[in-house]
Amino acid sequence: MNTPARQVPRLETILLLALGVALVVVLPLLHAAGLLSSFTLGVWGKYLCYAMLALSVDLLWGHTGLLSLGQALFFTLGGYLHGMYLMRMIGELGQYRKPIPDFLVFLGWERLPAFWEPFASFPFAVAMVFLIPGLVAFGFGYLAFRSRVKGVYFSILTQALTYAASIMFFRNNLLLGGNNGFTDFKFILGHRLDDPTTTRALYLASAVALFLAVAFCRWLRGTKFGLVQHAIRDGENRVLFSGYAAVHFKLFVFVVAALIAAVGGALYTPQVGIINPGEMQPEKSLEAVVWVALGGRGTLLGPVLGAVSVNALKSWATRAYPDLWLILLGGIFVLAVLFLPGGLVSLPARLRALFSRRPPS
Amino acid sequence: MPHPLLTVEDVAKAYDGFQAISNLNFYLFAGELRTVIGPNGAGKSTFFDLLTGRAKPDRGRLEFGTDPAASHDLTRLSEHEISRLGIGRKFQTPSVYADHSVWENLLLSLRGPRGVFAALFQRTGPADRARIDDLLEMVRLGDKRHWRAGLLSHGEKQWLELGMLLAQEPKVLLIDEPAAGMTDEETHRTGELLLSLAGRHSLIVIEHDMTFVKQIAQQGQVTVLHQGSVLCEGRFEEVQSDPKVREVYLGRGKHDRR
Amino acid sequence: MKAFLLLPCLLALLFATPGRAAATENPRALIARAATEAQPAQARQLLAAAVGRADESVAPLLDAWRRDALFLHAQADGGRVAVLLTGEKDERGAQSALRAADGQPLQDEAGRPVRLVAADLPAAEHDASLRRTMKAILDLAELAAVDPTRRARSVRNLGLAQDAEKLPVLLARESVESAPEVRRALREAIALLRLKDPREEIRVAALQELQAVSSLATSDLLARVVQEEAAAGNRLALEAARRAQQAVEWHRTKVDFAGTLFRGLSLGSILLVAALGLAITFGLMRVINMAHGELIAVGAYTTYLTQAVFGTGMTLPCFGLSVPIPGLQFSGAAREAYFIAALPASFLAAATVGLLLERGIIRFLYRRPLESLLATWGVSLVLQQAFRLIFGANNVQVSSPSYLSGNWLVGDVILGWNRVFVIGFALLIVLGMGLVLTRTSLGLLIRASMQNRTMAACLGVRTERVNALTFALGSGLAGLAGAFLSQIGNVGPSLGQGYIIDSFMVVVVGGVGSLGGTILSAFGIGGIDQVLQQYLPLVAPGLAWVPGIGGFLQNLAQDAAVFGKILVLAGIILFLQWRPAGLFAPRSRSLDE
Amino acid sequence: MKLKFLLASGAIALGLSSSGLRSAETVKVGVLHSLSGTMAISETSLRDILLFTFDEINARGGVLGRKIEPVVVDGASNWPLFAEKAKQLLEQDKVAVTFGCWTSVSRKSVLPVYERNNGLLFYPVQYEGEEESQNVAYTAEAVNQQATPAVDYYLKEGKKKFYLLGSDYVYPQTTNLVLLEYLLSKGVPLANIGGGFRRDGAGKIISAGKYTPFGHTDYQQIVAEIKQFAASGDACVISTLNGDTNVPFFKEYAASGLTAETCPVVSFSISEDEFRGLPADKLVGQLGCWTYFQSLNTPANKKFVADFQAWLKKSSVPGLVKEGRVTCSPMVLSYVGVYLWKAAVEKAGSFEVDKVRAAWKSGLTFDGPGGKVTTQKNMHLTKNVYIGETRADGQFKIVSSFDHVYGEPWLKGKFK
Repeated sequence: MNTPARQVPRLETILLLALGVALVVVLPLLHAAGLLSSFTLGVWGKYLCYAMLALSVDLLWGHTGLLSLGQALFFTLGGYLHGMYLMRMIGELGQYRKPIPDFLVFLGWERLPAFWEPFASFPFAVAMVFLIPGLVAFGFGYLAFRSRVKGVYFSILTQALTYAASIMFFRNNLLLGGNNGFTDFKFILGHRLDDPTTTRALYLASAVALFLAVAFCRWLRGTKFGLVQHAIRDGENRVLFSGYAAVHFKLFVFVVAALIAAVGGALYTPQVGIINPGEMQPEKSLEAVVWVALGGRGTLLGPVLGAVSVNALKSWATRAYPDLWLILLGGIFVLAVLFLPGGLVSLPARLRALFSRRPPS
Repeated sequence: MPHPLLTVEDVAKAYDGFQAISNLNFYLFAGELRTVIGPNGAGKSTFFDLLTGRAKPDRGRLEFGTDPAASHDLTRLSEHEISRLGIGRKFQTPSVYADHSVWENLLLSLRGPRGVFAALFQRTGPADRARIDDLLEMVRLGDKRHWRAGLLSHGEKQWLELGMLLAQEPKVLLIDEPAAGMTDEETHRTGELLLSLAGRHSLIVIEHDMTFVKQIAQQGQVTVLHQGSVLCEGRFEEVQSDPKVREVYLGRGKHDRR
Repeated sequence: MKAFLLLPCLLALLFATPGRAAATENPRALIARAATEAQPAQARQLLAAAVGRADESVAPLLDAWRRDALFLHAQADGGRVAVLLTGEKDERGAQSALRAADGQPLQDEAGRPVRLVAADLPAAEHDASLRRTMKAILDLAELAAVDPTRRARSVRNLGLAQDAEKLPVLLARESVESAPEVRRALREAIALLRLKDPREEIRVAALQELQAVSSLATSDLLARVVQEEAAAGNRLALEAARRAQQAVEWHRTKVDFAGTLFRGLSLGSILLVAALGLAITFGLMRVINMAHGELIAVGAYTTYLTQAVFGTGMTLPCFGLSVPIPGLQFSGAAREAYFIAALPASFLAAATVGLLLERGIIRFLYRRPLESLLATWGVSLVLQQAFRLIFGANNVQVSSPSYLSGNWLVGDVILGWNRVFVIGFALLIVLGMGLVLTRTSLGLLIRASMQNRTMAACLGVRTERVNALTFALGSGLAGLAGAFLSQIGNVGPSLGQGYIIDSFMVVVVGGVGSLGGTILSAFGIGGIDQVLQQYLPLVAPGLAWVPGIGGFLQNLAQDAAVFGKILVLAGIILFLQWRPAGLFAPRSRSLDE
Repeated sequence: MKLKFLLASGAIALGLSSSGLRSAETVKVGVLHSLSGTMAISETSLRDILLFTFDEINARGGVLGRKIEPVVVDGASNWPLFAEKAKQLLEQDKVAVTFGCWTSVSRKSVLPVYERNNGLLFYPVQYEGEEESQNVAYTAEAVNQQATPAVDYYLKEGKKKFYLLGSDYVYPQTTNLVLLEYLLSKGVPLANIGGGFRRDGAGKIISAGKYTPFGHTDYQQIVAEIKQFAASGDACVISTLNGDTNVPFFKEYAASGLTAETCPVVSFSISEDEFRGLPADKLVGQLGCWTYFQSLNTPANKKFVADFQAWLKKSSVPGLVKEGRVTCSPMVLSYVGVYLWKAAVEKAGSFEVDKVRAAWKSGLTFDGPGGKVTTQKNMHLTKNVYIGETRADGQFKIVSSFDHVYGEPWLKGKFK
């Protein structure tokens, strides 16, 4: 056992693979066979996008000790940039039957503003989904990490960032649809969005993207980078004296996390059919942090589990107990933080410990 | 006379009005083992902070390198850059990666490229493993290599941190109270280790324990810091008999206790 | 339009000063008759007849009419009579009725006083044009008011109406007026009326007068005069008008500047009041309490409850149970004193909630500050929904007592009493906090425990208790903030959300753990915000040069409230670049701080 | 163990797909409003009035002999969740019709879902127009049923200066652009329109008015500006501030000494329901403009109000607030919507959306609490418009009315 890499529990790897197979293969097959409705598959697609957001939060918070309260910003940016492509694909089927998006017609534009032009190209939009959130993360991260803003300060700063951005995006004059954002999408890559096949393809894309993101995080954890990352989480100053430029490592992780979130957002937009500034309001990022906390921070399965279970609970409770569901949700958070600091993933070990009366390993 | 490896000239540093270091002049030559003593608040830790980039001096010159034409201005470099130059530091309270295993602590400290991409793609080769095994043996933690470092005893952590320092293969080792929390036997062994490093490396050791100082200062010089500047410098015996030193430091009775 | 109505009344007014009343019908009686009139046109005519003849005594009558408190009582003969209801309500809710026409008690055939129930009676109708006529009556009646401020206001209104017919009235008034502020208003009004004069030299003189007075109200008129005189080619008058205009604009600049200072101060105070509690819980105790906003809301809701208890009571929809809250049935000044009682009540209520929060949750999380953030966020969700279930999803109505709802006008700068009060209040609690922390043994214990819990515990301090008390203190301050914010903003389930980010910003910029920093940063942020709101639109045209996004920035700067907020946030991010730990950072030499 | 958790959470989510038993005697009707989150403040009342209406109709035998079975879901003020819930209502519960949404963005978010599934949504809240979907029945006030009548009233009152103030989102921006065109067409010079303008590169005005962010709490500067604007005494304010921001605005307004006499404010987002949280005594005389007021003195309205109050007393809906309830325009438009849908279904003899829509377009009328309404071919409603002045008790006193105003969603560029 001379392996230098961090010990990744074998059970977790098996579970991850099983989960991957279930999500990437089984669900789409069930749908193709008509055993699963498009609605359900679509909802699961949404959950998986949220899971990517949760994963990006965990990569920062669970693994690097950077509690970002602004991850939803990158998620939403990804959603917006892909949304711009989808808006262009509406063509002349909007309310005004004009070749430019409705809100632009309304604001008195007759021609498309220049920055909208290239978004008719899918590859360009995809490139932007990576580029813009990446650049924003790089710029902000550079400033923040360089001046050693850390801990709570970093959290509150990221919150300020996403808050400022949401105010900005609420404005009509940004030419990005104001508070209504983008909606009424019709086509993606020439396929109708309401087609069950498209639903399945989008779901599949989300599942695969999530699987790849998890696999990437899993790989990262096995490298020396993963060691440094955890070292930064546990004692950043010590890392400096070992000769590692913590700024660079943090910046890299921050940008990568932003990209994962952005891809999640980009896949989210066509599946829910709307993207608007409400998605980048500070509480959305907080929610994502809570998913991670509930699922189990610092693990790979935790964020996925947390995102899916909280959102499934939300889907169910908003219908079953509309009055009480916030109390339910809030109560669960409090209890989880108090009594289950390891999150849901630590529950089996805890239970086992409880029954065998041995301390958990 | 050779050019010193570390040149500290006319350095001052104040914290919120408290003058931690004032008019400090200090030279360290290659291969030297220098012991620094001084009462609490004499500015010993601040001195290390300045050398490692953790604090920036208000004024003065801090230079590293024996070639004056190619020496490095330490005041312009940040902690990790100074570390990469080959100035390693061991902290007063043992500072290890508590959540990592002993093995991983050493792996992280091994001399080698420190960049982001190196960390991503660099594999641990057999040479690295052998080096870590050697270090483990040296610090006597071979059988605890898979332990979480946080679970080690205080003394073991001190050893591990020494091991990590050595893994970096620095040119200069700054060692802050290595013997704290160790048994007499361990302290003695530490002293021997430090003596064996002298020559190949340059060392500055801060220490309170006079027995230990006496052990490691056999050949080298002792510097006494007082109120942020050098009170006197010389061989252990000279310093011990210096009336100024007796007055400010030894007079406090610390000498008598041991 | 009103001129022809006024003509016959003008001379009457000149002699209508007390003691020389001479008219066919008492104005009160005219008004009372108008109130009973079903046809709006008739009513208007009757009312118009009272214009200029009324004295101060009609003001309460017209005011009651406007507030739907002038009632119509159907008499036995089928006619209707306008009545006012006064005095204590009896068990039926009836009050004694006074005839509007003469203020005498209404009697039935038997000569007994009649008591009536307000809810059973129709209120006298009024529409906008009737109200305008009422205003004209009041304006002229006000000229004879005892209070000079009211006289001045009525003079100004007459001037702005630019009704040349009223010039003699004003001139007559000027000859007897002695109060300086009214004389100033008269100068302005007379000059305004003289602008209608056909002779240029009179107009020029009037314009010079306006230049000397430089009142903001004349700004639009002057702009129009400049246009008219330019069109007519009157060089002298145009020149004078331009100069008067410049004087007004210069005055406006000064008013804007002073106003911005005051508004910055008041916004800073609000930020400070909202953030002070957080400065204790977050700054001193390092608990990231995301439920801080909800503690503010607890204070605001307590104020609401206190208001109800001092008034007529109410029924709470508490979880669908309809819980009645009895009221003390106070009225008048006693009722308005509710706010004074609400201050300690909201402090205690929020402190209690804070205490429960600390004992129930936070004490387990002192070593895990970031997790205290999550748990308290959960608490904040629970509390918000609890507010909805207890008080209903709607905002609730908290009315400001009269001593908080007026304003001083100092040289055209509005100083709202609520704002002045909040500034004073902020200073008071800062002072109080300072005294508590530095002069009391509790303060000593707090400072000791917050600096080093373990050490304090070793020295025999009961840190558990100090923690709980400190948290309760911080929460109580949040509650106090809530009582205040209820006078300025809305009181609803999501009240706290509006202040939480701002509060954190204030504390972080000030430097966690530094009360002085919090104060400085609150006023700094408040001041910068107001300066941006005031002056951004002015610099907007100057932003056009920025390549690519010039037009965008120009438009953005027009929305000063939005852009100002963004700029303040961006400014904070940059500021923390310069001082990563805030204005006053506590310095630590340990490696892992 | 971990697997079990996965399965459990999966089961929760998949469990959504099992729809309840369908009964032949009932027809499922969706209710899609926010019962939690920021919009619960307004939307909860709409849920209540809908449940009341269903009970009223069911008591009289239902629709086409079938009882209405409401499926109430919570959009939680979360727009993607609105889309999900809409999909669920249509694809799983197979509701015949949905009554719901308040904000424009929630409507925009569910619109594609209704168009794709050919569902029918009844939308009851004043909105900015510029939309005409075949799958939405807009019982809401269009801009010309609210904003332009208010301007007409002000012009009649002799107002010469207009200050435009709103929250920074689509409805106020749109309304103010329409109003700008309208005011200019009425001969009001640009200099008399306050709040500022934004122009594009060519100098064309693309936005008019003063805007504040959501949840803005500090109106000192803006009120000071209005005070200067109104110094000449012939100005008024047209406010499209939404929700919570009205409270700090009006408190500041009153504290600065501005009143309805010196400078009246007409607000398009304050109905009787919102009024419950406002300092009513400070607002006496300010204006509202809606197609219904609770104070309407007609037998139909009195009965409606009394019936609703009686229903509130005896109803056992969880979370229902029974105290101090009022009725307001969005509530009545929800109520009217249900009856119009019932009429359309009965005329069509079917619950099928296409037939119901055809029946709607044929011109149905209904005598509601706010007077007679008539359905139009463009899916909007012709209705009466009332202008009311607020009273100290939180009710409106009607000062002017316009009968049978045609609902016109496309107003941009109409008044040139």
